[in-house]
Amino acid sequence: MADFSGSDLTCLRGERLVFGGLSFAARSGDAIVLRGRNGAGKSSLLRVMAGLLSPRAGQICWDGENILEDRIGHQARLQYLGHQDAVKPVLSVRDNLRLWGQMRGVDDLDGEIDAALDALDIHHLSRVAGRYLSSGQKRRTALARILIGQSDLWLLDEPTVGLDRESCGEVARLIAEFRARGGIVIYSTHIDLDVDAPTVLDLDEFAIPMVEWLMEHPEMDGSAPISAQEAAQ
Amino acid sequence: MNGFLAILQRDLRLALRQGADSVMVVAFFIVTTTLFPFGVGPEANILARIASGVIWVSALLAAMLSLERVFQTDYEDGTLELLTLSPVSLELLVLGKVCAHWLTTGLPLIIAAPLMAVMLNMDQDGFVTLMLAMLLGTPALSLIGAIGAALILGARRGGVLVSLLVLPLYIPVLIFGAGAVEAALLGISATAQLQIMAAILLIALAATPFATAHAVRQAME
Amino acid sequence: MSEFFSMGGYGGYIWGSYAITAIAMIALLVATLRSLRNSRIERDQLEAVLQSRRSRRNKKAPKAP
Amino acid sequence: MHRFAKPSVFLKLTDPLLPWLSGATAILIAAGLYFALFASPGDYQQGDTVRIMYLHVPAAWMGLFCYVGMAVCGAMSLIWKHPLADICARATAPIGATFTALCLITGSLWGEPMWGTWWVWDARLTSMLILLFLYLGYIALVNAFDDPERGSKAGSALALVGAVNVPIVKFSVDWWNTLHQPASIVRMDGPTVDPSMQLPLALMILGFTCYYFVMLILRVRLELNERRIRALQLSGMFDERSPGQNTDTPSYDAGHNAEASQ
Repeated sequence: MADFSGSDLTCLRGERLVFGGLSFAARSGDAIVLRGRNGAGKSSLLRVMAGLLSPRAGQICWDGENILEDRIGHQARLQYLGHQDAVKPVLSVRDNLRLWGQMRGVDDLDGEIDAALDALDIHHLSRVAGRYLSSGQKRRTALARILIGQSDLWLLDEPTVGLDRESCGEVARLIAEFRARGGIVIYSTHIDLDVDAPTVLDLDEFAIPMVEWLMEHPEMDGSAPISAQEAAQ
Repeated sequence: MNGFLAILQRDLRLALRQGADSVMVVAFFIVTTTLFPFGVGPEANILARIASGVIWVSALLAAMLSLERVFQTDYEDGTLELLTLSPVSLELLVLGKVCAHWLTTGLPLIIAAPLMAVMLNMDQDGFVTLMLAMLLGTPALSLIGAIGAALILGARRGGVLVSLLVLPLYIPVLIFGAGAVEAALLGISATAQLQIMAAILLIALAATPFATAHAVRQAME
Repeated sequence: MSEFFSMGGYGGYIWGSYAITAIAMIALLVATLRSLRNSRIERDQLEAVLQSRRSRRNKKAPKAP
Repeated sequence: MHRFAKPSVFLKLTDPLLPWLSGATAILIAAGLYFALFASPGDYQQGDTVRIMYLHVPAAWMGLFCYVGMAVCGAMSLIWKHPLADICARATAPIGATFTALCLITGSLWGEPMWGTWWVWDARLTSMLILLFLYLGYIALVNAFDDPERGSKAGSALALVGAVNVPIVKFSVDWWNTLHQPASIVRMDGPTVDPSMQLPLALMILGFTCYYFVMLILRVRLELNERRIRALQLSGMFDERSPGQNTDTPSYDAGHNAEASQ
């Protein structure tokens, strides 16, 4: 039973405030959906969870251990889907996926790629070069990537962008299967994805009222210690 | 090691499919070198005198030309982000990319260099040393240049900027590379220069992947 | 006196280098001070807006506890 | 809630220091100038041109000192991630670049009457020239990003890399120079320093160093002000819609969470 949690997270991007005092917790089989307005920090939070971005305050733990302690270990267990599809135009879909399988040291690489392509219904495209794919097909290729290799945590940033209604259902099905296997899914989405009983994390609740924050911190030289509570009020 | 080979293989495959890159670098090298006789006159003695320097400077510029793209395309399409998140140490991946860069630019330059040396009337005594020095020098250029290429990710006018950052750092390689060839032409042993170049290469090999990986992580934030 | 300024015939070079150094150092100082002043003025204006904004909000606050 | 007047640590530390430093700069440079121009003898070989040394050497010192300072700031930014370290490095660069350029110019003005040439590819001058290139690269890099913080961070990394490289560059330039230097050209070593020259030299070096710290404090303040201005502009406080009205419409350009509910 894995346990993924974050406490008192504060995220500042340059001179912009994103969120403060945010906590979350998830266990195997859980799904969290991130809600909030544009710029509320959904992408930033997912990047913080992935370890790409370090939070200004607070920490994120997997089974009680800070993810920044063992980056490689955390990266081995997580699959991240960002805004971009990372599909190389000159490589075929299969070759595109192959790199990520090799990175994870997958044994039966071709078998897994076949399975992933089947699951997203793009097996017929496996030899097509990336540049001929439509944006929806590229997105599916990116989704196929997260199926390759072992993982316990999916961080999906707008997984359904560019997908039609049917494919969205497929994404929901993949998420359900992954959860049934004990995976944790954290995702942000614009549309309603048919996911069973996700925990809703509304980032607007953790937004830092910037006017107040500026009154509190007249000098932004980093000397003012920012506790999460103070920042979030 | 898996990740290193995987990224190396992929970058080489990309370079092969996109093709033009290596050819362009070599073409740039040849054209730049050809410009010098037009600048200083076709007199054989003068050309022979400056040949080693000209070849090195042109090689330096040619290697730099392709630097910007080492990380830029991967940065733009999100691949770099995923590489940072893959369960392989980023330093190793960076090294893999640098190796690919060297194989697609440094190596063709080494092969093209004797050709240009002939055209510039360089004495044959210098050929072996020239190729040896380039064999030691061009990987160092790729390694050092990668730091610059990583630092400019997300910057405006990255291409011009990378040359401004990287050229001062290239000076030691240039000095010893050209110095080795000159020593060989004078009939003196070039061992000292080649040893120093080997030392520079080793230092670069040991230190630059960390700096480059740090810069890449910074760009991801 | 003119002997002092001619500096043994090298006055041009010597006074030239002193002048260039002085100009550069003073120019750097003046440029910094000027932009510091400008930034301070701009900042004060913005801080005033912030203050007024804040006091307005405080007045509103009792209405919506 | 009334902590608005809370001065930051930086201001608290530098406020009382600034007048003293400014005074010290003025006095030291004035005294240095007096000794350099009036109260010291000319060199027996170089005559009065040696007076250029009182600018040339301190400027060279400042060029190196500032670069080391930048590298130290870069290291601190790497280790402690304190934003002030980045700001200090950023504020130091133009000062260091100015002094390095001054060192080259005064060296040139010294070389012309002494050795009959504006520029010699002497090891020291060449090293300083490369140092100037490193400064220019840093300044260009720091200003090339839309997000100033990202620029400062990249700059700190570059300053560190450059600092590792400076000794290697210095060594290779020395080596190159001894190999290529024809014996007839005198090296621009400057004379061995006579005791009567030590005093003005020391005064000028100290004066320039104090000048640097004054400039550093002013430029860091400038940088802090500008950050604050950017933050205030970003806060969306000029958005006159009252809170509550716009919570359901995403605002794209105003500070995203300026009006977020508490």
